Amino acid sequence: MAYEEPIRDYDRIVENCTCAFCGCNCDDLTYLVKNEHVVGVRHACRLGASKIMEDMDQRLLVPLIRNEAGELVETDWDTALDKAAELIANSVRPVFYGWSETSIETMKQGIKLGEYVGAVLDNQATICHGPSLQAVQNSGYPVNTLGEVKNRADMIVYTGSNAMNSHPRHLARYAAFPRGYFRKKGRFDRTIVTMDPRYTDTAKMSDIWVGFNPNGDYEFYTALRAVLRGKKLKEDKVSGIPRETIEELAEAMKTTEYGCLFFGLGLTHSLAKQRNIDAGIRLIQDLNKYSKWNLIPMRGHFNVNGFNIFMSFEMGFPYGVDFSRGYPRYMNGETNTIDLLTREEVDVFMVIAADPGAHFPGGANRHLANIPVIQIDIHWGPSTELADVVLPGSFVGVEVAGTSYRMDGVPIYMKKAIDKPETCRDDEWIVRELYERVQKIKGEKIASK
Amino acid sequence: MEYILKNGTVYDPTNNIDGEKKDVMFKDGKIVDNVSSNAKELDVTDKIVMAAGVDPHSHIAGPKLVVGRLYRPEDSRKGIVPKTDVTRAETGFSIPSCPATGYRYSRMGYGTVIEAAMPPLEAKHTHEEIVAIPNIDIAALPLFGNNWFVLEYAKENNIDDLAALISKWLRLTRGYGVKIVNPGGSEAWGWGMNVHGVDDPVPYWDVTSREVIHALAEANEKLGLPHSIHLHPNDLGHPGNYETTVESMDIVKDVAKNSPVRNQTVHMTHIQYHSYAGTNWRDFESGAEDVAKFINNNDYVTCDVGQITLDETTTMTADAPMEFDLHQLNGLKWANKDIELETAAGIVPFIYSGRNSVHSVQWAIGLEMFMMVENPWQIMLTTDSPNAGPFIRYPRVISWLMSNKRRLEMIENGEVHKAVGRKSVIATLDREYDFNEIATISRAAPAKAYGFEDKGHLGVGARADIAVYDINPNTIDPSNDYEAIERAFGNAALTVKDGQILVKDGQVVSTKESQTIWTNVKGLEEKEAVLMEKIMPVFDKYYTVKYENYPVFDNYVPNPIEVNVQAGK
Amino acid sequence: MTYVDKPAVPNVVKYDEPMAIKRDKLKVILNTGSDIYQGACKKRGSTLKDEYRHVSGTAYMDPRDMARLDVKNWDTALVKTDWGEVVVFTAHSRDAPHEGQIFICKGPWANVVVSPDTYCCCDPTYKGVDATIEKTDEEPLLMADLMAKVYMKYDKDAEKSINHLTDKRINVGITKPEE
Amino acid sequence: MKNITFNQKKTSTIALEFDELIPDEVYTWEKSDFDKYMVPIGNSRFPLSDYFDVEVEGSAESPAEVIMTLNGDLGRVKYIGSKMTDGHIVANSSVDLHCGAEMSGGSITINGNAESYVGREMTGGELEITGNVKEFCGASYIGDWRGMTGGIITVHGNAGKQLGECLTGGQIHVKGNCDILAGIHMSKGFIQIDGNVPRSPGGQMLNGDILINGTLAMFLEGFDQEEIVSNPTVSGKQFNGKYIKFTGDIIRNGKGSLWLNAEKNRHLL
Repeated sequence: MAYEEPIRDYDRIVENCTCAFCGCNCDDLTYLVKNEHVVGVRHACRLGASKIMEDMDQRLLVPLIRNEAGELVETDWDTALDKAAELIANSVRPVFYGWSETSIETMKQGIKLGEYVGAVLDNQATICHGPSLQAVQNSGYPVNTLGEVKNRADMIVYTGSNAMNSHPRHLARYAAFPRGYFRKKGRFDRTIVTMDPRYTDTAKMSDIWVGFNPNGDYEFYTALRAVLRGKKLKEDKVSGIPRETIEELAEAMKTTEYGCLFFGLGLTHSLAKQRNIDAGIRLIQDLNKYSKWNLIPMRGHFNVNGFNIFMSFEMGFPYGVDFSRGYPRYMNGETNTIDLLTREEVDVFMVIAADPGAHFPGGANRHLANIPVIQIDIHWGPSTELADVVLPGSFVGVEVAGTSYRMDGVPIYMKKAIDKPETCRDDEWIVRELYERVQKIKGEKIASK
Repeated sequence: MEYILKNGTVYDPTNNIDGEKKDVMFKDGKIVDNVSSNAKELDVTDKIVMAAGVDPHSHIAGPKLVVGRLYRPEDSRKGIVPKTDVTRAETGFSIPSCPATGYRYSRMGYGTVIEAAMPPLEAKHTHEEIVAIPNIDIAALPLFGNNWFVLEYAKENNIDDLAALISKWLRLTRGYGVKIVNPGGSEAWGWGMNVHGVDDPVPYWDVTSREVIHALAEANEKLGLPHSIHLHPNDLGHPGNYETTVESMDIVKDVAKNSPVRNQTVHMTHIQYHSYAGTNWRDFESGAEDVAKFINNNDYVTCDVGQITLDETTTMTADAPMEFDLHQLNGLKWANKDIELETAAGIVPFIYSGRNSVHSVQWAIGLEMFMMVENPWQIMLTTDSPNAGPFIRYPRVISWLMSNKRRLEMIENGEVHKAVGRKSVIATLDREYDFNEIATISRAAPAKAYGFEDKGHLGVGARADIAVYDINPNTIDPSNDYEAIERAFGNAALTVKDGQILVKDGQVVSTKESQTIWTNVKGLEEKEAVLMEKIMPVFDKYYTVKYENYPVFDNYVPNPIEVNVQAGK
Repeated sequence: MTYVDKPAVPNVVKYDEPMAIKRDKLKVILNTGSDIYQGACKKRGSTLKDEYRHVSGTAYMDPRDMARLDVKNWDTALVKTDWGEVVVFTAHSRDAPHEGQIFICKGPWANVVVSPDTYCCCDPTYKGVDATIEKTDEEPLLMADLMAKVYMKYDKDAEKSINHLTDKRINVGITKPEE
Repeated sequence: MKNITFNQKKTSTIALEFDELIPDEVYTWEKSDFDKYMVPIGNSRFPLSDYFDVEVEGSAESPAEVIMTLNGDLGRVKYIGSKMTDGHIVANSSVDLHCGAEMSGGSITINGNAESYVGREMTGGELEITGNVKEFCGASYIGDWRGMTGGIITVHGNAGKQLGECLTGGQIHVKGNCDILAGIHMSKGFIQIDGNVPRSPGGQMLNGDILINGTLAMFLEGFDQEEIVSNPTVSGKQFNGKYIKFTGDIIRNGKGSLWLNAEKNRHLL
């Protein structure tokens, strides 16, 4: 890797900014700003830095509408908003998907619009930690804030999560390396365990790697819990892990002073889905009889937890909330984006601060080719290739301020560091405009009846 | 806009009005003593008029509420009401969604609610929810009892720094008063432990609950905050804990009150959970008598009850080790939330059933407290919502308090377990509350305890927070018509908040934005600055957020009611 | 160091697997997920560029599997599942050994071949999908071309029935395959 | 008796919700009532008559006297017979989600396959599916630890994942094969599976019985082999042949029983 000169050419610095990438929400970033552009970022990881110093080549700057020929053409805000509002107002089964990369303030407008038109509001949890939330609903939610881990934990388990790649500063800032109040020697005071079928980058820097078979998570956790209860395992190997290893691991987890389990998409995406996490949660509950254990889901986007929290306090359900009958409904497999798309029920799809084109399976995206898609985002991405109306938003945490919730539920007010491009608008403003325009169209409809 | 409520029967204990036929007038959101002829007249003949209710202890907003809602969709599904032209959709029974919380309090004629536990680190979250709740004024009490800085200063008995810390943190979190939950116990839970009794030292910190309570009470009085310390003592829900409770109250007896707006120096919360005798769940029985005796003899104590309502509910408290014990007991899904340097919380669904002897005795203990504490100004109506039951059950509790007949009926019909007869004396207590006493325990006394001078009464200058209930006090016999009492108190004929009519005949007819009440202590700015210099190195090292991102900014409190206090005056 | 041409991968000169039998096609388990190159490129917004094709449209393989298939770093291969087929690069996995498993970072390429079946748990099956991989001469498409070819949203002449995805409809209630 | 026959006129891609069209509601309805009725589709309501031609014959004094017959493609008709307390429904097609959910009495016959959540939280009555069912048959509402508490579900075909999740009573009989995680978290009741099961039946079960007549490929460590019983009686039903009895799931101190056909499961002995 080539050596890079430190950046010295900047006008001003902005301190204590919050990273708008993953669920770590590191709030100690320093932006180096030149000509109202972030030209350098201090303290951030590679992911955070690259997102904040975005690729301006692909920045969406003006509203676009798809023309007859199938090409996106520039238009003005009024036309684009009216077009989008009309699509929403006339829809029967609209889905508003996304929200995890925007602020709580935008969601407040979104829920107004969703409740008003009877839409389904869903966020990225539906394709990442949705099963975790279902498991939480089945088994409980023993969590802590990351500072507890930093100050107390002497054993840290990553399961189904490659933190070194997807949450690079997680180990450095919160879990493995920092020196905590009761862990003055930092990494040397802690045991790091990684459970993953692959020998990932996180596994490589752990003390123990447990490489169970793909799709063998549920059996493995069951065996671990059985051993905790004093059972002698029948099989020599469970899910590819030798009996003795499981016994040793159970003993180590029992005798630790404070443990924390971090779990990721490896568990939610494999065969037994929410039951893997269900078993993990129960494992933590069992362990608390002997020692102190907690867990935290490794949330991917900086505000994916925020949407779940926001929907829960507004409507009692965390995601996949269906307002179609005038009251909220939450039913897995019925009111979730992927199911609605694969069942081809959706008739208007609005995506805000998300990228289904990049993240939804083809079987779900295929329906997006049949229906109008409204996109509110900052970059031209795979979803733009499927979008009919494109509304350029702005970058929360850099160009606009807003509230977000960290993976452990700590709220952070992300401040504004630079001005947004002149032609862009705040997400909050766009959704409020849509709400007002939809109200007007619907009001006219009622009046004409 | 001017209004006149004509011919109601007014109960206003603060102003010694006990069931007088009287007009109540208000203008521009305040009670006035006369209005012009343009005033809009509302006829409330043969109806009860009270100040809007003040709930002294309820859990309605904050991180643990949201965990409850998030992980109990089966509870959210229970209270579903579709949206109307005025209201948004409601969900939830024991842990209603934010809009539902506001509407439901309004329907009961309540105007002010205290959110009883706010972890400072997540105070922004609590305030976001407060903004999402319509119709009621809300004050939130930040948690101090297990804060590392507090533990340290309490150990050193450093009251000056402690006072400056409280002053600073109330401003940082936009909090109202000092809440203490299981002092030392939640910190011990950081290692999976607990403390028992007031003299059990906290692991590592080597400070006792006694020292923490005393130091915080002293600091609280040094500042002269409008509310006293709000204490959830150690050993909640343990058989035999009444001794700890009495000791806890005794700790502050030498602390001199330093506030003209309230009478107490300690508020004991959900006292029902702390009035247990016996040594285990088998020989568990009521210890209400000793606790009530202490309260009757010491006017520096007030309490609220936390009455069991025998429902399926969700228990949630910052007393996290207790919640884990509860989970071990009932095996239902356990949620926990430890907050760095500050506190912890636990959540477990719980089914209180009249068929269970323990739950029934708990039910009796709460009622015993209501009966045995003689001065209604010292005891307040709560269910520690949602712990002992959701707040929508207040009308039912009122009906129990007003009807000895109903209580005996429940015991005789087997609606509660027969153990109630053996393990409590509730069947022998025939006291029945009158409407004036109900008005005291549900509005006047809580308002006084919190130092709300413009709430909880109908005197001139007070906020026009008014509840009208469709009961004719001259003809009704609450002892027999307990169902009518429950119905009326659950469906206010009118609820007025700051002069705006929110509820008519039990229906929400309009909504308004909630307001956040917080205490701004002035006069300690320099001491705070010195203290912060001491705190900052620790803060930077052990918190995971930057201090710059820690406070609750003004945009989270769009409608503040700022109570200014001059420190030490 | 924000922009990269390609992710850094181990460069194994010789795949020493004496027992390996050359095969045209391997049966593998497909996992998808994210890695740091993909994350950085995607969130920076550089999705139209060649970089994205390399960081996201690459099957990371165990070197022994590469030996069997006779592919080297940045050769191309065709991955097929019940849900579709897509051309990707091959590269030596940093997480090897994981014989019999391939890893494709999430993105438009992986989407074509993962299973949208949620089993009523809202989450598609992104991991543990049965797949085959074979060597090919075709180049992986750039993102925009891939989206156009796969979904054909604005291709008026396209008949949807010859969608690049297989015609297998899922979640329609009547398609539970007989065991 | 009142025969109400729904003949489909056209299908909808967005599902129709039939939660209001249950015998309890419609036993007094005449044809005109059905023609007036607006059926919920997405966020709106549309005339039922656009989608179904309804014929009404006879009259009924109570829901019990109603027979509703549904003909056509019901693949996008949700909540058929949901919350019904009495009466009969016959669906001559495959049905969509939540068929018979929360029903407490009466009977539903589905001549076809059923989507997920069939018989969710049912407390009584009978449900018969001639085809296959998908996930969460006889399950609980998400988050609730109390699932189906009564009634009988019979599936002639195969069943999907998480059959009888959190079962707290009643019986489920699957005549075909069953996917993973059958009877997870169950605390009472009886699941009988005549076909094969790949893995993990009875995970975290507390009580109740699961009987598998086919082959179980792999089971969980939380189960202990108790004994081999000849001709056992399980949940009041007599079975012929030898069965291996396991108890579990130990990880929750469960006392449930898992009965496996000894002939077909020698590999687990």
